Amino acid sequence: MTGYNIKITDEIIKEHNLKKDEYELILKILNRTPTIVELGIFSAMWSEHCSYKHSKPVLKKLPTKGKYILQGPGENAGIIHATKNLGIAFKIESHNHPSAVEPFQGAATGVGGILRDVFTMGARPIAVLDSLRFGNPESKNTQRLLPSVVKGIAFYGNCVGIPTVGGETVFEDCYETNCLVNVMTIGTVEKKKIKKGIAKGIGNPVIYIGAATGRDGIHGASFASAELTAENQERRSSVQVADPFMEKLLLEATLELNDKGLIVGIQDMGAAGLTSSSVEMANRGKVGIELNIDKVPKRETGMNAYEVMLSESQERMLMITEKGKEKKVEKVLKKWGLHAVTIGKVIKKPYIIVKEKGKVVAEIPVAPLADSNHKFFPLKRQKGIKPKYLENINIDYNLIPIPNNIEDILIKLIGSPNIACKSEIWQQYDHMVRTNTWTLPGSDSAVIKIKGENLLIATSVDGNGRYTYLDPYRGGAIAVAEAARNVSVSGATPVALTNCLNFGNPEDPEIFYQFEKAIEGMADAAKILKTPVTGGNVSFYNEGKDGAIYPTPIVGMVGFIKGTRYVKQYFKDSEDVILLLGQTKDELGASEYLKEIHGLIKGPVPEIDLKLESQIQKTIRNGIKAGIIKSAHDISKGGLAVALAECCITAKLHGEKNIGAFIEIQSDIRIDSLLFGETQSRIIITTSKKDLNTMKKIAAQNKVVLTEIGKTGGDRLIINIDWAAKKCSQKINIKITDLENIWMNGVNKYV
Amino acid sequence: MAHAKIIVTLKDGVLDPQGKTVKFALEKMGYKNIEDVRIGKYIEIEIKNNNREKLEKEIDEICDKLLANPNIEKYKFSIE
Amino acid sequence: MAHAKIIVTLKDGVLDPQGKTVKFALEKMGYKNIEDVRIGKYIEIEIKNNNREKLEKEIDEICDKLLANPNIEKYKFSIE
Amino acid sequence: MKAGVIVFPGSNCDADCMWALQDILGVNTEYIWHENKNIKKYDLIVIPGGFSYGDYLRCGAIARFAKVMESIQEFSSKKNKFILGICNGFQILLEAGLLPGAMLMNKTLKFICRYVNIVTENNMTPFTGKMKKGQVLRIPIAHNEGNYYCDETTLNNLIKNDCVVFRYSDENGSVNDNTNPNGALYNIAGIINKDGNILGMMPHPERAMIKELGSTDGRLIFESVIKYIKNN
Ligand SMILES: Nc1ncnc2c1ncn2[C@@H]1O[C@H](COP(=O)(O)OP(=O)(O)O)[C@@H](O)[C@H]1O
Ligand SMILES: [Mg+2]
Repeated sequence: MTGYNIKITDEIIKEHNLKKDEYELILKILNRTPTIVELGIFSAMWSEHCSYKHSKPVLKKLPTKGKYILQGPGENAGIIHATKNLGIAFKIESHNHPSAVEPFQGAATGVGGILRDVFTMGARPIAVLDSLRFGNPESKNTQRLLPSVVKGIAFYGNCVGIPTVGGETVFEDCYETNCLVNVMTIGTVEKKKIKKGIAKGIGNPVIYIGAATGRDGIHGASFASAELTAENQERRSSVQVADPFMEKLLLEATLELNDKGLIVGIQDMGAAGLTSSSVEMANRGKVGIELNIDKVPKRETGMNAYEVMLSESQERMLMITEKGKEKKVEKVLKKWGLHAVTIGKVIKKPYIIVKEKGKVVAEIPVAPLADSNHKFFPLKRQKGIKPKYLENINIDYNLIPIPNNIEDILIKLIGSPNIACKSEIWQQYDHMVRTNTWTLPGSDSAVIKIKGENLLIATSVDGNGRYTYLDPYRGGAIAVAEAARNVSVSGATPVALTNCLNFGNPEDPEIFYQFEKAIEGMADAAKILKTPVTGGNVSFYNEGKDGAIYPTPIVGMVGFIKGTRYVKQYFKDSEDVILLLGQTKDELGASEYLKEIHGLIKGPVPEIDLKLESQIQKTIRNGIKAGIIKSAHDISKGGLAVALAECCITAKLHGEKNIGAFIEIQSDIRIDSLLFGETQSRIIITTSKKDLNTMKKIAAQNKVVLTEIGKTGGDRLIINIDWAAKKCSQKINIKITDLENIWMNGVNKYV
Repeated sequence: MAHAKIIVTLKDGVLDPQGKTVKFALEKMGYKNIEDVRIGKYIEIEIKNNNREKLEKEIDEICDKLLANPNIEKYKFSIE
Repeated sequence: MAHAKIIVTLKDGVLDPQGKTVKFALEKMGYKNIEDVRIGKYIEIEIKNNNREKLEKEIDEICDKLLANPNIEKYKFSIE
Repeated sequence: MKAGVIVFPGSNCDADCMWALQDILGVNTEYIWHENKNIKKYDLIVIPGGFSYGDYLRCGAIARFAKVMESIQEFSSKKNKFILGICNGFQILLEAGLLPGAMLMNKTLKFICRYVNIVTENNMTPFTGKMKKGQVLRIPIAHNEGNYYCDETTLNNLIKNDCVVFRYSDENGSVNDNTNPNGALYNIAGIINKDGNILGMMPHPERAMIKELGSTDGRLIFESVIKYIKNN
């Protein structure tokens, strides 16, 4: 065993982000001092990023079973049953820290990583979604990050030729230095061609394909698990540069290898590169892998085993084929201008063995590296403590004057960063390639045709950090509910979700509390809405110079539409009836209104009745299935008035005519709650007059409240409020072209 | 009037997908003797300035702030 | 082993949208004395070759065929 | 008739062109691998969009040296053989010198994916026979380098010879700077060679084939050339 004569000092252990007790576990596992290569491997595998050592016990609360689940958590991506022969693979992942340091390459490589997670399963990626968080759009840092992140995502996804069909973009000060870049990929796979990241067959060759290994991102995994401070920004090793063309070749080659039956097991080299891919594959197969570092294709001279094992160079895959089929593998790769290099073999002894120049430089049992049930695995069992700030978090309604300028408020809100149009972002993404995008970005969810099948899928990514900050449980639950609702309003039945959990430092018990509660909320919502979790990603240590970000769980939802009945969010025709499904409550807390108009980040977060939510969503789906709903839009940020405005002004981006509306509402709750409050489980729908009664029947059957509130037509949005309690009325009467202009310019000018 | 000629290249060790692909293309075109190709940017700035020293500082600043991405690129320049 | 250093620039008169944008950005950053910015490519080729003359011809050919588009670009190179 | 869709490493609209021709229009269509030089059997060859060789160096610069491109020259000189270059395909045709001019980066310096209107300037070509002169088509663009450029003489020749087939316009067909998404000279969206058998265009007709995708105007282009081939 060689150790490059490097002595393992306390200093070195600390540099590897290993705690003292963790190092003791290493000594127990090895019964000797580790070599530097071994220390590197432990450090990478036990980093939060790879090990989920803080989150695993909590994640167990999430429901993962259901009739649609074909592959639950544990693989590179989850898979659901779509049709008799077809599965849908999907997964979301974060690339927050790399993007904060180097926005273009960080975001681009983020797309690359999640694409590989999906095609590694044997699936062809068909869609990408992105969920982005930045600080104030006017800040210097946001101006540095936002345009480059968007360009990076565009650069990668467009080049590989996977449409980016949806996403969300949110601005809050807490993300100022620690932006969030979460990317989700969806793919289709023939069920009989599903592949897993498993090593099998003693003696089978371990084959390396894709880009050569450089010194990029060494320690990337442990870096992603450390807080971002000015000091350790210096510590980063060279940035990973994205090569989407290589990815495209790798994608086509991998799928062709799979079609030809040449893959036994396969995994992309993501975080912790060769280390995690080989260890995880060996662990799943309960076998060992022996690697010969000298064989690994290297881009730079003088790279040693330590560097090779820990490099995070992009666009690389590790696969196992059957012994004797190496030539066939090589032939496929050659067609795509790539090489296959045998760098090791599957062995019986369940160890990861690394050889360099004929010498063994690492020899570690696989289980304690990767199996969280192993007695020496450094699982953290923590308990959260309710954060102090939550004690005094709710507004006193009496301090908020009832406004008498509701039209000004609507105008301000429609142009505010979190509500304004994001077309300058999504038009940089090729969202049409593959000719399946039936609903373009700019509606509640993207609707994608699965060619050759009687199937459409609808998908949306959603999360509300502010809600989760103010009420972790509700925030988690609402993230699931809203994602499902966005899918339902297109006519799809939500069937499963993937989640990306962006939080601060989990070693802080108050942060851990946020995490636990948010997961509980998500778990309850996912159970009641029957959308189990197929996998996801945890991103901790999202802390900038002003402390932790808002806890930000992001949900990526996938739903199915059998047949072709689907709707979009904007008004279709004049003279249609506008209906409100659900009921508005006196809820102002956590709203965009409070933030934008009153400068307040205060609760309470709107209540969420998950049973009711489920009924509401069922109602809308039934209506769409019955073919009587012409448009449907859920009410979210900005409340009822903003949602109505959006119904009036979003047609144009979809190539249709914007249509005004005339609304009349009688109510006795506060006018600002009524128009701008963010009560959950509400949807604006339109039907033609003749279908009104049928729609009412459907609502009654599902025991939900349906109220006629107006009709479509004209070129203005007119809202008349008859406020019974105070015996007075207020009016909004504004040209929709004016609304449209303000909405179009709020954010687009910053991109 | 002065002319600044700036060359921005990738730092050593940083992957250069463009260079790699161009090398591949050249090999396919029959140029078998190519060892390496690296692609960078070339920028010419025409600038009004009489004070040579100030000018150097200014160009250096411009490179550092805008033209080169310090995470992955380095630069050099000459002024005529 | 020889090093060819190649500079590819847009021909005079061809609009340079990138250069224009950089100029604009520089002005916004307060550099008021910028007259013009033009952006081109810088390519380094490492090539095995002993015969200097043949090498020059080869690089010229590579530039002409692949590295520059003669419709819009011109090039020059030096060999070390 | 038989159509072929060339596949370069990095092509990514190849499957869409196949779908448009084969599934939607029922044309017998095959993929042509970029190393295949045997293309005589095809009547129509589509060079699809995407990022051949990553569009590294310059869009289309590397693809033009592919083996298939050696036969394309000859193919295009034969009677009744047609080439349609879409987006990256158009860029490749320019790089190969089969059409004049070059592409610069969009004036916005951004990739643009959205529907645009283009007006049919010349409806006498094999690719535009089903349209009226001045007819406006709604077809999406998706590119980073679609800012068409050529020198003045070339432009004058293009105009004089009626080689400008499509120009970016508004929905009524009027052409001005506001209807120019990318800065293209003379709002050029598509040009044809003098012989009338090679059309290059930036917009993606294969993306405008069914109403669910937002427009069916793309069909007109394919249908025109199919009809022409069948009638000749
Ligand atoms: N970063 C982005 N990438 C792609 N699409 C985006 C992005 N940000 C916003 N969008 C699109 O803009 C529309 C509005 O987004 P959002 O306000 O989050 O909708 P909702 O409230 O229904 O969740 C959606 O169709 C979404 O797909
Ligand atoms: Mg919505």
